Amino acid sequence: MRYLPLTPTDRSDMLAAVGAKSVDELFKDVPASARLPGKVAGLPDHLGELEVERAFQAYAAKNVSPSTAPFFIGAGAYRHHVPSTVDYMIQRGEFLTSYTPYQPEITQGTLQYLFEFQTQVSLLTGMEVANASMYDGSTAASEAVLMANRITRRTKALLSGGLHPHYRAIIETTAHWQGYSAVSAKADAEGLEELIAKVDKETSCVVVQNPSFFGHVRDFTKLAAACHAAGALLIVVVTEVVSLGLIKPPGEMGADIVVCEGQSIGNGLGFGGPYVGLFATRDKYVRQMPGRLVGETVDADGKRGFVLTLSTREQHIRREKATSNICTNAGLCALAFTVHLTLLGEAGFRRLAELNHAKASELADRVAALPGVKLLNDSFFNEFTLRLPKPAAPVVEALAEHRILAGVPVSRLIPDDPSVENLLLLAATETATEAGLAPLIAGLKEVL
Amino acid sequence: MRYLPLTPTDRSDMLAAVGAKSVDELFKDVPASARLPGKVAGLPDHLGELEVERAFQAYAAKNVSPSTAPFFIGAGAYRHHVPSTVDYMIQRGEFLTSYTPYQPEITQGTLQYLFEFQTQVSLLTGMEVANASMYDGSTAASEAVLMANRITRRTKALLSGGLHPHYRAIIETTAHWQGYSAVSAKADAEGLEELIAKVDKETSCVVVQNPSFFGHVRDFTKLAAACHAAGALLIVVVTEVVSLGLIKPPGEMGADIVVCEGQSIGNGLGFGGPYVGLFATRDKYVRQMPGRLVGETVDADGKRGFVLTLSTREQHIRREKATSNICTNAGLCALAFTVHLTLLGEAGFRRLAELNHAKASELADRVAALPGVKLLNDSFFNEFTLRLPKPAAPVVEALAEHRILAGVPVSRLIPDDPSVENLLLLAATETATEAGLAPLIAGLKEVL
Amino acid sequence: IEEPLIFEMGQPGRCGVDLPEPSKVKDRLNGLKRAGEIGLPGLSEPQVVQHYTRLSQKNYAIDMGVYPLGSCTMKHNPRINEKVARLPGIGDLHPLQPVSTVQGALELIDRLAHWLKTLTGMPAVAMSPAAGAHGEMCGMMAIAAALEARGERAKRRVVLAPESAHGTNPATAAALGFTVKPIPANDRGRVDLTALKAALGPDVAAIMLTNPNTCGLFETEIVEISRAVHEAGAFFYCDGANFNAIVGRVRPGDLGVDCMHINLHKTFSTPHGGGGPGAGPVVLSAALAPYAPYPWIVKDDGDTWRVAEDGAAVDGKPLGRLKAFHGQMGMFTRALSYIMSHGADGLKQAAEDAVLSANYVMASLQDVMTPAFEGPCMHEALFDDSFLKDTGVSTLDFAKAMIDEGYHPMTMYFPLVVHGAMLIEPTESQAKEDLDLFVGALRALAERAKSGTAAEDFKAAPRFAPRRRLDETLAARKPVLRWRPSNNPPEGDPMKQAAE
Amino acid sequence: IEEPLIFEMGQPGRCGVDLPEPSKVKDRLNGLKRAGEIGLPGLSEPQVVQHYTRLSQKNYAIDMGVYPLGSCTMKHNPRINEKVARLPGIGDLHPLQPVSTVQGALELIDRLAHWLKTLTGMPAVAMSPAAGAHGEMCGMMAIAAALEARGERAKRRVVLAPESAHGTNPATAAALGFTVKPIPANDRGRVDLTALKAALGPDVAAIMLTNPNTCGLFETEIVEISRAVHEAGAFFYCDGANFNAIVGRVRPGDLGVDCMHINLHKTFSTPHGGGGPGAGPVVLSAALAPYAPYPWIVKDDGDTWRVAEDGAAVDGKPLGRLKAFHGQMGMFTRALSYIMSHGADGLKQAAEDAVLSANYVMASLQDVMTPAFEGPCMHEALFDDSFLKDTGVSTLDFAKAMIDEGYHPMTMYFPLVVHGAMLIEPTESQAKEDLDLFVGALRALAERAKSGTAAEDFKAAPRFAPRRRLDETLAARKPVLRWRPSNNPPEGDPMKQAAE
Repeated sequence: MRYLPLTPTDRSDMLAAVGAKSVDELFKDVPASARLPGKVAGLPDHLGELEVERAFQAYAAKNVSPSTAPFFIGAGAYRHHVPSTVDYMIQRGEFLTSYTPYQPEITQGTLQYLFEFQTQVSLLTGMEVANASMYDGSTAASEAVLMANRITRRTKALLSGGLHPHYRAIIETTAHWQGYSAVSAKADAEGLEELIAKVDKETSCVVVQNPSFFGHVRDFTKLAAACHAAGALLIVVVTEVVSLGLIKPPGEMGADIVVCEGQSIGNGLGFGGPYVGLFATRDKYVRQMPGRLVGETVDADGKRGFVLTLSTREQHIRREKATSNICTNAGLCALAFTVHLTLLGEAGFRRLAELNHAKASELADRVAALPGVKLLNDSFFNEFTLRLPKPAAPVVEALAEHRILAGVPVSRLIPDDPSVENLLLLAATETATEAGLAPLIAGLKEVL
Repeated sequence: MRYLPLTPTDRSDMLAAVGAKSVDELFKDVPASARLPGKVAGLPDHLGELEVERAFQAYAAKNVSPSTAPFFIGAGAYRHHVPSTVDYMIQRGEFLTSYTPYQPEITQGTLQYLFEFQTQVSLLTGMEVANASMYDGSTAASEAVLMANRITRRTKALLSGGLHPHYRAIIETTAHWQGYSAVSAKADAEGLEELIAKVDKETSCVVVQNPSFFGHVRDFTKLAAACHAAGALLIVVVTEVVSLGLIKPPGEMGADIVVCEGQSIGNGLGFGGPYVGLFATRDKYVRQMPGRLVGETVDADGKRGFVLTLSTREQHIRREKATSNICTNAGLCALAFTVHLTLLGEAGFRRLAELNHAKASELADRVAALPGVKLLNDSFFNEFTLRLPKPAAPVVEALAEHRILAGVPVSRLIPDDPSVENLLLLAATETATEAGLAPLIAGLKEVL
Repeated sequence: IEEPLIFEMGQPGRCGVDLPEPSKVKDRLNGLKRAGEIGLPGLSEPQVVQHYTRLSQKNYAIDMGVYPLGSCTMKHNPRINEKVARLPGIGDLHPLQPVSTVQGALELIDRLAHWLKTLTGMPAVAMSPAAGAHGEMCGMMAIAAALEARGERAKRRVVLAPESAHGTNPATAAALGFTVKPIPANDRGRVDLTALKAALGPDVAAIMLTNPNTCGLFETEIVEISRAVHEAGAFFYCDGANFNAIVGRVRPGDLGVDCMHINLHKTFSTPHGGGGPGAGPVVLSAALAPYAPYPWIVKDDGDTWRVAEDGAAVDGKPLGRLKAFHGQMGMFTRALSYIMSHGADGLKQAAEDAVLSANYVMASLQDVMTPAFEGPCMHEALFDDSFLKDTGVSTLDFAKAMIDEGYHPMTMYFPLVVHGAMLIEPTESQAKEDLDLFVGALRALAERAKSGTAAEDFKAAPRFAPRRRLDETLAARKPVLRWRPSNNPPEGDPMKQAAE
Repeated sequence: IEEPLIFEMGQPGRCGVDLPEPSKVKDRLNGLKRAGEIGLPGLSEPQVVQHYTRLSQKNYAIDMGVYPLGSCTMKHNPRINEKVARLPGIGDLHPLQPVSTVQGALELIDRLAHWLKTLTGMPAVAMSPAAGAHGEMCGMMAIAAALEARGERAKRRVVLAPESAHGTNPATAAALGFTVKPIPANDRGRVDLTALKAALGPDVAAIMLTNPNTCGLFETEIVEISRAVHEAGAFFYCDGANFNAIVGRVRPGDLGVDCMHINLHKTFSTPHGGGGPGAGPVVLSAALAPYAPYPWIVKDDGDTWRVAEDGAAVDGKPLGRLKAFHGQMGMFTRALSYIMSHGADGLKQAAEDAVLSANYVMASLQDVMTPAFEGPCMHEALFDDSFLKDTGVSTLDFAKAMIDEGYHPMTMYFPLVVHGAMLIEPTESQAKEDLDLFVGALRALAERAKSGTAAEDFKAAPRFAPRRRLDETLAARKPVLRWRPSNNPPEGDPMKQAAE
């Protein structure tokens, strides 16, 4: 066994030191009825690295890699080019195989990049303070509602029809089992929803998304004002963080909590995870914020250093009184995010956003020109919604047979609403090329 | 430009500090006739990483990757499975981006692994001492002849017909331009060559290969004795270093210099390079050995440490009196070699050799059973020679059209000898599978 | 040289990427174009590489040596796992690609699910939870769902948990509206069965128990406990944080567990990554299986897989959705690679080696330090601080002194039930020689502490680390949670000097 | 903790790989099965990872900061180059695959060749040399071949080389049987044109010249030199080690160069890797092109490439073969990636930034250190040790003191023609802020040295490195070039302590 350094001789020497005759003696506290006579039945024995690698290559071969096909899928996860430096850095053993920085003297590397990450997230979102990351955008959105409930001491969340259906489902699930209320508006494919009238004195928060699930870019300044007038908070979700390079940030619209899926920066698609949730808020709410926080301080010699701080919010100190049961963050994904964003910098991040918008604009113009296809968006960033002349799901399946990955049928995420049956979400990032666009257009022409 | 940290402001500040009006002033020593007015003409401007990556993916797509095809090619470069740890380690910046360890206090990492490498090479070859690596096996063989010439003060090298044709050509080329003599025996496809009678008082060295280019495993004990009796040296070349896990090492046969291509351990095929040359000899010849050497010593506190040593042999000290003009070694490839061999250890290295021999034996039995095909080898390690009923080159090309990589026609390396026209070299390593073997056999049946 | 923040390194005109000029388009941003600077610093690629390389060198890591952090399981992280997770066709798949184009990915998830179910002896597993705590939430929601189905949710409001439980246990239960009632431990470090039985009643929803427990001990009366819990109509939630001690040797299903989350980063070696990402699949008993959250990966006839993404599509009553998409695929890939590399034989051997190593450390130190409980322990050796009594050296001081010996400290002050606790988990990944060096260093420290003359030295530790002890009180009292241009860099800041 | 050797860590029964059981076969080894132990140590994978990680941490590297090693060109090594070199279909190709299955690889080599030819303004390039010195051998062989074709090889036995030349130059010439005649430098650090002309005669085969030269200066009279050399019937070999200073701005072909090797690791940033591998393609003038060694990558009509592997297959008189297969493909890939990333514009800018940085360093230090020659310099700033006169501090001491400031020393005692030379090459990869810190550190050291009271301190440096100064005399006097079981590990060896 390549991973196990103990030799048979070591084992017998160690057993002798312990004073046990066999390793079974060390398991004597296990009730006899639960002691397995040998290995767990029905499972194979160990494999060499060559065999393991082959097995995974076989899994991979049964999938269609986006790098081998025209690709226009978004809907909450986006394909971007990640510079090779990013992956190289996160694979350094000192980052990869280190634990949560509970011993700050020997984890300043992790602590400093998280402090830098928090600052970057604050700047992107236009907020005052951000935590050291959450599991992903979807779970972070749910945590944001819980936080709003704690702050407002109310229990009714209002969910926009432009919110990603998975995010909505998670908030609803949590609401159901944790005993609060989540009222969801109906799917807002046209981007015309108005929520102000629905905000009342029971409302703890309104949750909106920008750009919306359907791609619309909205101004929530008035909604924020209405929320604040009613004593409620505005939570803004961003599932495509690159949009913040071009679009007015939620902080400038008056958001109280901003939650983003950070995958687009630094993190590959990875079939849905692990991703990285960004979570930002106002200074005044920081003690109600879930997740880890890194703060600046000094060491015994007066040198600048960083530590985990305000952990009196957290479960390992507060236990049943914690702000959240969250323990893990998305450390390595946050590292990937911050390294990529550092490479981009101000100029690169803005340019990247412009490129995405330009590519999506071109895509929109070309698909909207197809007969029978209607573009639902007046505004969008890098993704938009089309109404097809027929149900979208079989269209996407038919194109998949030609190895064209042609977006997401809305019905896949909202299966119970016949009004969305013909809707197709299409995205284009900086990775889109004419070599991908042409087959898509041709394919759509053929199957529509 | 992502790689250039100087900003326009930096540049003007720095020019001011230097006292130059423009950067052109710094190039004023360039004769006016050679000053280009602008950029070099006819070349494109810089590309982003995404575009660069795409360009190389396009090159890759025009090749047939061995990972996607039945593969039985050897002839001096072998496809083995390299554990992922190896590539991970050599990519650590501290190894990858460090220079030759001329400042030993801050390069103990490199120096220690080279010292370990030297020891490993000595053990594998059964020799007393080894250097810190050469460019590759082929150039190392040429250096070995030069070394033998220096030691014996003779100038006639005798080259076996079992020596890899490229190695032979390099020695002959060097002989021609450096003014010594290299006498090559004719290609020894049957493995029956006897060189003892050709050794005389002018002979500086005899160069043999084991297993030979054609795969035969030979005992050179008597040849060594004959060489020594005549005052000549025996140089043994090994192009498949894995064979040393199963075959009596050259040191035990009486070799004076052993040269190996180390690619098989730790290093990928890489279309021919960079590889790593192993070079080992007897203690008494160490001061005539080319290349870098690492030695053990102590530091000012008496702690064990390592340094480059005996550099009075080298060009940067000895200049025109150096033992060789060699400057670079194959540092990173030597690291890959030593990490892989350390993972293997005694048990793993022997097992790997056994696996290779077993796979090749199975391949040999199956192809030898094909009608009209004759196996020329009584002995082999993981590669052998077949006589086909027709010229081998078109057979290999025909199988390539079916994406089967079916060995090397000997005529590709020995184009001027009609007697080898029907010969095919086939190799099988631990990476061979039934899924590759079956199409080979079927394909051979079809085209023969 | 001190490492500046990226914000102190940036200059306008620098960029670490080269992107093509976008084609000119009329923007369709609804008039909401971002105005003004974001404030991100501009760095070139070489600076970025150097910055993060130097930062990394301020970290301790498994790759550097013994990392005996009890309860965290810092075992070797094989690189093949990283490699396969990055294969094209695995690492680059979009979660919403047509299902026909991701059959291999779904098969992979199903294969891991099969291993997890078989190793635990449980009939079902919910794959989507993102981490251990998330898995706890999932499991407790499943219990709530089962109670709701029985019409007992309103009645059963109490969750029992040992005093020594991980903080997540009460936090999770409380978030779901349960009242947490602590169960005391007996003097052998196990749950007091009598106290437990007394606490069980018609108001109890579940017990949350870690086994092996946080003291590193196997709950000897676990079968009796689960029987009593079930007889009282409650469920048995097992915190799987310590599954690594018994994986391949004991199936939790055989102990009567109803659900258990599995921290893939602890038991199956997905990298800790400085605090994440994790993954926390939850195995479920037959009683809880119908309530597993969607998505469900379902194998149809003919070797095709589909994703059931809502309740209507599955044969059950899913409790809802806990995470976007299908869970932490990247961690599944790594864990499955680890599992296949070990196999049934290797997993068992690894658990045995981990337990043996912990017992060896305990045996080697018991004459100079004070084990909290009698052995054998499982994968962790727990000491209290009585050996430091009257020395002026605290558990914290002792831990910090280990840093100067070249080691990461053990877990300290956890579990809370042991005074000045030191929880040492050597794992199966360390050679005996390295354990001997480690033991030697701890023995020397313990003896030095007891000499009574070294308290000052201990208080001053660490001295050979990138930083000496940090002022955590200052950090909490005046939180500085981000860089701002107005932040005063501390004295001796290099960028300031450079500017002079 | 001291790092043991792998031979001190191994134990029988340990292995870092798992390989399947081979099927039983009768061996066909001609009775030559290896008997007895090889003596390789057995380590597990975690030990291997820890060992090499810890070793790596004893190295200084470009990724860590300023590495101002003159003549070695330690510029940033981009990671995209590593990535593309490992792509399936590039990194895993066998060199003897059927040519029809490696068209992309041949095209890649040809594309790099095109860049090298265009950037140097030369009509041909030999790609196969494995490193700079190997390229020198190739170039000088080509010159010998051309002379042989002219019937002048026996007559022209002299090679001229400046005193300041790299040691490889005379070593190469001597190996080919040439007599090396040194040419003195003038007081401006350039070749003395009068002396050169005097030395030129019918016995001269070639001049070997580095330009920019090893003093970091451009040879102002280079055109006159090449004219004089050619008029004398000799060839002009240019050592391309310093091509990085002028790439994109000056084409050596325009200077009359006949051949020049290009160190891909210097100019085009393939990683130095602790001393290799390198690659040393040689560009050739029309007069030398026919003699290029095979293999030749030849483009046929219709966009297909073939490999001409012997003289018969090409339209020339190849001098023979210098390396198995096709050269250092892995380095070609990396270099081409670097070149495409920079483009014609970026390469020029990089050379300008390198030259500007060197001049900036020289200007910033000239009042406290002593430049060897008047500027402007090219990519290197050369100082002599006269500023250390009577301080008791040598160039070596000064260099070692830099280590304690966190820097790799500059190149010392080279070129030999400058007393106590210190050759600083900042490259284009360092930010101005970092150069300022570096300059500040050197200024402080120079001032401390001149204070006259610090010689002891300098002699004791380095103190904060993994090792203090090493006894090189002992190493050479009693060479210990490998580990043997009988080696006495030095005092304080950890493995010994562990065994006790």
